[in-house]
Amino acid sequence: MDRRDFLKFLGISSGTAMISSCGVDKANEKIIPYLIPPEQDVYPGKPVFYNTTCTECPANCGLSARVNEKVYDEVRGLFPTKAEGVKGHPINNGALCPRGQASLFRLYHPKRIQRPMMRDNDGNFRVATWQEAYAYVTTELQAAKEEKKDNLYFSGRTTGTLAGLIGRFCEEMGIERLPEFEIFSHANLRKANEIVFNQPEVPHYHIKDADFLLTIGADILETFVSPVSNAAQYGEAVKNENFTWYHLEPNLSMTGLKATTRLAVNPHSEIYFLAYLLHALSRSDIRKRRPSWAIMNMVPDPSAEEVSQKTGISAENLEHLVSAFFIAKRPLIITGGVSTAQPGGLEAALLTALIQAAMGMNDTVVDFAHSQNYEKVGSMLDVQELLERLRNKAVGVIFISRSNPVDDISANFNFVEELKNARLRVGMSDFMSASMQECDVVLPLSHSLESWGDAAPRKGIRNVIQPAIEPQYDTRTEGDVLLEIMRTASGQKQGPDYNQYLIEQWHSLYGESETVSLIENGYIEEPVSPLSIAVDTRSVESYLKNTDFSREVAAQPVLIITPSIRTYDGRSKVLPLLNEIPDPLTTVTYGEWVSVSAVAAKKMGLKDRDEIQISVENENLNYPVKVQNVLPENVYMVQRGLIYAIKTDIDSRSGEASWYLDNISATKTGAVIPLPILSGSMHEEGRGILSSHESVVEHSEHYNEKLKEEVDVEEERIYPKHPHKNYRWGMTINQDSCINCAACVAACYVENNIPVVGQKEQLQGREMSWIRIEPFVRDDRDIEFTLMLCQQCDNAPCEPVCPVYATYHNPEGLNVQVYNRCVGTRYCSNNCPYKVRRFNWFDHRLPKPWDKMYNPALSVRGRGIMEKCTFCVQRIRAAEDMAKDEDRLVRDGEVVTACQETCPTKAITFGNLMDDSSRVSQIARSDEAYRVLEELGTEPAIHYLRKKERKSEA
Amino acid sequence: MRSIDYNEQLEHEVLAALRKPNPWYWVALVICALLFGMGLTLWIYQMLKGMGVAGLNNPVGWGVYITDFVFWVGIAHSGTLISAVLFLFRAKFRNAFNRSAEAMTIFAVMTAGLFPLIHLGRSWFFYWLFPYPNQREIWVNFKSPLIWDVFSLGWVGSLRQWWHYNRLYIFLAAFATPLVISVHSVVSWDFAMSIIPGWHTTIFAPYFVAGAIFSGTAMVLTLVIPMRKIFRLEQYITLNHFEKISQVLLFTSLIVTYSYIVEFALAFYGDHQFEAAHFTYRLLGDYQPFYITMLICNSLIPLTLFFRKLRRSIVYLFILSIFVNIGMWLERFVIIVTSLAKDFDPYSWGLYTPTMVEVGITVGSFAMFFMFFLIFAKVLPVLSITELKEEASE
Amino acid sequence: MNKLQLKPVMLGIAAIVIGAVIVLIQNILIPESGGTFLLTLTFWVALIQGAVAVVAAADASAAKWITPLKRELLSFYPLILFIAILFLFLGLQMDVYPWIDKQNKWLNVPFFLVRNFLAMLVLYIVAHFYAKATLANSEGKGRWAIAYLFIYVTVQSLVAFDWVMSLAYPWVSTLFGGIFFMEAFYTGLVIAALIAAYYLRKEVEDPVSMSKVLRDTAVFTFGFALAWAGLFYAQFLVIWYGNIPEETSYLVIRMHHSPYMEIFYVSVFFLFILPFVGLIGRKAKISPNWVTLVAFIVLAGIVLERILFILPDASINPIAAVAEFILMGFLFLLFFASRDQFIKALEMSK
Amino acid sequence: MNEQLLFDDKNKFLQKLEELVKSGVSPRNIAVSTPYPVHEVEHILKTPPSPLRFFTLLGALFGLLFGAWFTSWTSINWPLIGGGKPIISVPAFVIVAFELTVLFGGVISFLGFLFLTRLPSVKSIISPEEYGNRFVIQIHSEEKK
Repeated sequence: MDRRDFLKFLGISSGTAMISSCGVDKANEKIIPYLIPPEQDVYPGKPVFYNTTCTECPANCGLSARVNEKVYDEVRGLFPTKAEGVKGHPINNGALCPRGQASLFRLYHPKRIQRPMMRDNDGNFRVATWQEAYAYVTTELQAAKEEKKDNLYFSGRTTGTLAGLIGRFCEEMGIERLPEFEIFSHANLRKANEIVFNQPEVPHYHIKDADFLLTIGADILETFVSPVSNAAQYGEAVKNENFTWYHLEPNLSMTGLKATTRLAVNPHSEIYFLAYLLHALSRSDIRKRRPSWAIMNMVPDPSAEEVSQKTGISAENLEHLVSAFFIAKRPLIITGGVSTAQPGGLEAALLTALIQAAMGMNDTVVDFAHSQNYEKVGSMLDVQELLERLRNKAVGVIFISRSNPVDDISANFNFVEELKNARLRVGMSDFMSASMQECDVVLPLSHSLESWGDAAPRKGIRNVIQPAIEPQYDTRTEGDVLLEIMRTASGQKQGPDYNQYLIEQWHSLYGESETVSLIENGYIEEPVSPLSIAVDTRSVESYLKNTDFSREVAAQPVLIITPSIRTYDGRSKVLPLLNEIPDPLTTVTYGEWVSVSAVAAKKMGLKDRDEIQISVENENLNYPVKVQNVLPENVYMVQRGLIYAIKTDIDSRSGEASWYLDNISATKTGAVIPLPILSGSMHEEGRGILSSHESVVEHSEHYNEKLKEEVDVEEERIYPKHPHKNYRWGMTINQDSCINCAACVAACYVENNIPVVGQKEQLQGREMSWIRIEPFVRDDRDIEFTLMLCQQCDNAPCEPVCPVYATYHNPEGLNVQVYNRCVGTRYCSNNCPYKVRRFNWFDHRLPKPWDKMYNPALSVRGRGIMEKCTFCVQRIRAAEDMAKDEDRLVRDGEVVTACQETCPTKAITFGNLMDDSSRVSQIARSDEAYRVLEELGTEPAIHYLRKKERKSEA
Repeated sequence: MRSIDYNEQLEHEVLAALRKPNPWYWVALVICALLFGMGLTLWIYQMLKGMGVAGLNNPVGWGVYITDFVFWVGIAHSGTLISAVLFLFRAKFRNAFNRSAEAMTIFAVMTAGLFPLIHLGRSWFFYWLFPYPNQREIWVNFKSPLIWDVFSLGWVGSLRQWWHYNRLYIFLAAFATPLVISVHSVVSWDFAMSIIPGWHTTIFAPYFVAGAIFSGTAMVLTLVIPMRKIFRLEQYITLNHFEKISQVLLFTSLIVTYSYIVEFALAFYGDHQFEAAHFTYRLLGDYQPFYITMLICNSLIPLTLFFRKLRRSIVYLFILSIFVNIGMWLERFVIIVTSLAKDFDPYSWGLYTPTMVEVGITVGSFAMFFMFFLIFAKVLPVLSITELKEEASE
Repeated sequence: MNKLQLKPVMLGIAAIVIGAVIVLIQNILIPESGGTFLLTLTFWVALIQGAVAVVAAADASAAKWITPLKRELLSFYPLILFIAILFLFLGLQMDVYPWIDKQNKWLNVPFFLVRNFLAMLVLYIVAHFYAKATLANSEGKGRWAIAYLFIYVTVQSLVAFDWVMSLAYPWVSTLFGGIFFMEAFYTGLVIAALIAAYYLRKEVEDPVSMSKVLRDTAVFTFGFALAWAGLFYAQFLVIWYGNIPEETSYLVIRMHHSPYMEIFYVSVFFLFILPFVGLIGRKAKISPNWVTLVAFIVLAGIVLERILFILPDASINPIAAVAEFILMGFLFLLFFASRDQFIKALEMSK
Repeated sequence: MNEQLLFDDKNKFLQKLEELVKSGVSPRNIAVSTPYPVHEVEHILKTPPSPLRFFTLLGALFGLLFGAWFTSWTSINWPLIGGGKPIISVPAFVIVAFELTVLFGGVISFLGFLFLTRLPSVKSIISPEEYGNRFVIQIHSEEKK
């Protein structure tokens, strides 16, 4: 529809009318919801934002979708072109993780299921109509009942209204609702909390309030429960001068590398340390509430020597740690991830809970009142039970919704085979996942950006899910599907659709006005009743009675299947962007690999990309190697989601799936497998890039005094200094708070239409990222990261060499690239010491319909053109135009670059260096400030803040 | 009377070369033409697909194409020098090589001129490199070494055909000498103007000029020796001529070697970690074989020319000239690629391997060069008759 | 001038005396200003080695134009040894070098002195045999000429990189060596021109061939003025364009700050513009007086340039500098004047 | 009537030429044609230095000035900062100016040459053929006393 109609339509639109109209009702398919009267809001070409919820992982961050009006396929329409975090959202406060940034690639994914599918007589999928599907399913449900078989509802974690609806659905249809399935179910954690506090919950950790953080295995900055929230809080916490963070882990994680002190522990040995800590605690006088003697007596009391011998933590480090823990005012201890997903995981979690109780953390930093909504989530025990029932042919119709058990459940349970025993398998999903392949009826679900709904990630928070684009295919929301099936079953023609159902719910919960604000803000905070958390001594004792702590440390070497910041548990693997972006730690992009410690690699004579065979019992797995410094010698790492083929056990008590393969053997096969590893070298060789390097320190000091005492640069330099007009755009990157999560990288890709080139090109060394994370090994004990992007040099070596002025220094200090003028000599890139320029070796267009998400604010570069970061010049221009209209200069903080906007820890500051009062220029003047390769005299506009030196080394 | 006979005989024989048609000649010509065609096809393919069909990548933005460019420019200038410089120095042996050298120059310039276009990401906009008046008043960036190229290279070939007007010679020669030096200095500055270790060094200008004469002289030998045989010009292109030219070869080889030593040694002179790291890489790194070969071809083998015997052995000179051609091509390759492969930021290091497209286009360029030269050999007297008369009469 | 003729022995003694005086001045009167000594050394080392190099180059390229001046130019070759020995006394003033307190494998006092002294010693020996060969016009002169040029280039490069460039350690310019041996040759030519002009005015030798020589030397001087400009520019442009502070600092102080700035411009004027413009005309090249004038200006230019190289990094004592210059100049003339004496001796010696 | 002398040997030709000049025939009335340039002729006939040099000088100067002006003008015309270099970067422009100096120097001297020798003209092109490889002296007799 053309713009006039569009605006006319907006004129008559109003909140609730909108909502009802944006569902199945085909008449107003094109309707886009507005809540505020649109006339004031919508200007042609100016994007609008809808606050909704990110459904890429269970954390359910607030997601604000930027919708641009643009012409696609000769049709003017509104398309979500960028995902941002919802400002001030209690979980992610404006930030997103790389997965959230990439979620648009799911919305527009060409492989999405576009219409209902059913098996034909030969068992192949055929397109079906919804009515057909509904009728079939209802009859099958009926038939199954008659066969005395149980109909089951198996879904991923579900919260909010939908959870309720599913309940109602199951009741009415006589379906048994199974515990929800998440492979990262935190079963041990919840089990332990149940034993200790009668709270089978994943609590909410107030990291930002802690002055001492002790994390054991929990990769809080990557995937643990609610990573963005954790990261955001970490960003707050590090502002506190004496914030200390110890991280214990058997493997190597980016989280660990961010900790003040990272201590490697032998696999499965965490409990010794925790027991030691607990006793040390109860002996000392700082504890708030000592656990009962009975408990203390049942917990083994290892000596410091024993502990350091078992765990491999040196006695002195142990000493440091414990004393630091004790002097802390608000300590916080979190155990999770690799340390709970192991045979001794339950004990570890339990001891942790006891320590938390003893230190009185439950009143402050460990918050059960706002615990994450995991109560409906089951564990592998439930899966086992399900398998049992399938085996006994006791299952009729089984609904599999929003989950991919076939891939997630370790192969040794052969879920696939057992699933065949059900009478009918009804799948609900947006993708033809392995699980959907096993179903008879596949009902396509709308993406969360196409549908209405809500979510309650943790107690006290309700997120709205609202459409930013009308459904692109013949898909439904799960809510609508359930309602329809119920209606079909009950034979009634008309009934409320899910939207109306939602509104009723919301109205009954919050009332009219609150509902509107819920939709406007994207979330609402509900009051929660405070809980008094106390140790249930009896249950703890009864548990401890039949527990054997004398668990042996894992037989090494071990293989650890870690979650991945790029794919979570594997569900985001389908998003090409997340394959294109390197894994920050290894810089590997496409493909599967196993990380082998440098030491082991040396012994086996392994180089990157050499293939090794990992054998355990009679299982063999072959993968290319990525040599990983700092990783303990006998630990091998693979990432879940990249690799499914690994068979792991479960904890029979809690149902936690183990992440370990103990006692493996690794041998070099001699083959070499092409694996795109983007880092040319992990060793910085003191080149003045790492903040820890002396020359950097030196230079930064020189630079700072230059700034402070206004040393006359003319005296030193051969060129006269050139003037800037009003603005000298600059950036600071705080390496202390930067967690290298690569969210900025993903954001940059989406904002700037950066091509996704794929594996073949990357193997050639032709990645296109404008901003990248560079890991560098620092004296083999630590890995430091640097964020590298165009430094917008004042004396940029790339500029003068361009024969056609395609790149030059604009009056605002930007090193701009004129795409239309570029002839592609590539001299600029050759001459860039930071190598941040990217050349289009081919025409890289996103295949349809991915190209719907192109940002209309800037062009898509064709072949033979050099491109690069320009500090999101389109955003700068927008701000400047607005300022111009209001006849003023751009205010500090008015321009927000894509990388800055999405940064969970707010490590990036952007602004005008010419304005001394701006935050960026103040930070740039701080003593930590330094610039990369200062000695080249390129006068970069990006200032890095030196990482604070670590107090003690592991 | 002697002089008359000589002159007539001279004319007769030299011009005879123009008439004799020889089957092998045609075979050679056809092969060259075909290969040349292949090169063009590949170029078109590259334009349609994108630069990516070449092996270039992120750190290594320049490779074989620029190598070829510098190589051919080098050869072009030797021609100019042989006719101009030697004229200024009244070096009579020049005459024997003059025509071939001049022809070579024209063809080499034509070939060289193609590569800056071939290596452009958007060849079809090549004309943006020229400062033509346009209504948007966008001019070129005269600060860019690549533009200096345009200016210095644009017309080098054009003066040639005038040069047999002997009276003008002195003037043109007087211009040609600084011209050649300046042009090749400019080519060297395509690299030296950058700040990349291995490129950014002050000695580059004289170093490249010497290199140009070196490789060009070698190419002259490569061409003249067979030609002398085929057209039976032994009487006019004598061993003395060859001895002289091979002395030039030796001399320039020594200058080039001096530059190798200096640039390498000074990398370790101060505490310049980037320079030091780079030259260590050049010597021990991934491209070591090329570097070593280059040293052998350009520095070691030519030393044998200290022996008069070898200076006067046509066969030996021919083989040597081939080695030098290879060596000088490799020199440019090593300078360009190793410097880019590992520069300041270790994260962005990467290697470069040429693709068949690049190889094909390079072969095509050689084919083009030889094709034109073959045609020349049939169409024009290969020796400058007037000049030989002049020489003989003294 | 003929009164000055001395026997080789006397020459030797004169040399020793003068050398001793210079060393005394340096180490007793102005021990702190090593720059002065360095100035003297760097200037005369160019003059003397360059003069011989000109002849050698002509021989190596089988050119005949210089023949009439062979004896004259070769008469300075013993001074190569003199400079070599004099250089050893720089060892007493090594503190002019900034690297003195952080010496490395290449830059350390003993090696510094040894390698330079040895190089010059070898150069002297070769020069000796070359002089013999070429005066006797024997077969081997060409080979000796080439040998001389080889070592000459090495020595001048060392002068550039060791004596002068390391004053600004760790500043580095790979072209520095080239500039130096080119300038030395330039100086040699100018000397040749001076001598030719001198003869023409005195009408000693036959004027026809002399005027030819004068014209050729003038032409070459003209050419080298261009070459000098070229090399200077090649070095300047690269550093200016690269704009790496560590490199530019060297130029900035010499080109943007008084008094070096003035010295710089004057020396460019003396070494390039004046000889270029001055010798472009046909008549100019054959007028003895004019050529003499230009030649002296070029020499002055070289001196100024050496000062420019040294002064910002090491102090120069003007009085001492002048004194040393006069002494060396005198010695220089002595050798020139008494050339017949020891060239005869040379031809005797078997 | 024009007197015409043909020689096969260069030296004879030169001798005769010298005699003629000595005998007072003004060089203006003598025209020589040789199969290749004989530099001695210039000495004997005392031909003044060719005015070509002035063309060369002119061309060179023009090239220099044009180069300097053009580079500067285009840069000021749309001033763009590149790498912090001054808008008018003399060191960089010198190169272009130099190249243009050489270019115009060369071209103008060639044009000058054509102008002076009245080339290309049919006569001058065919004349060598008339005498083959012989040396020719022509004396315009009507000027002769």
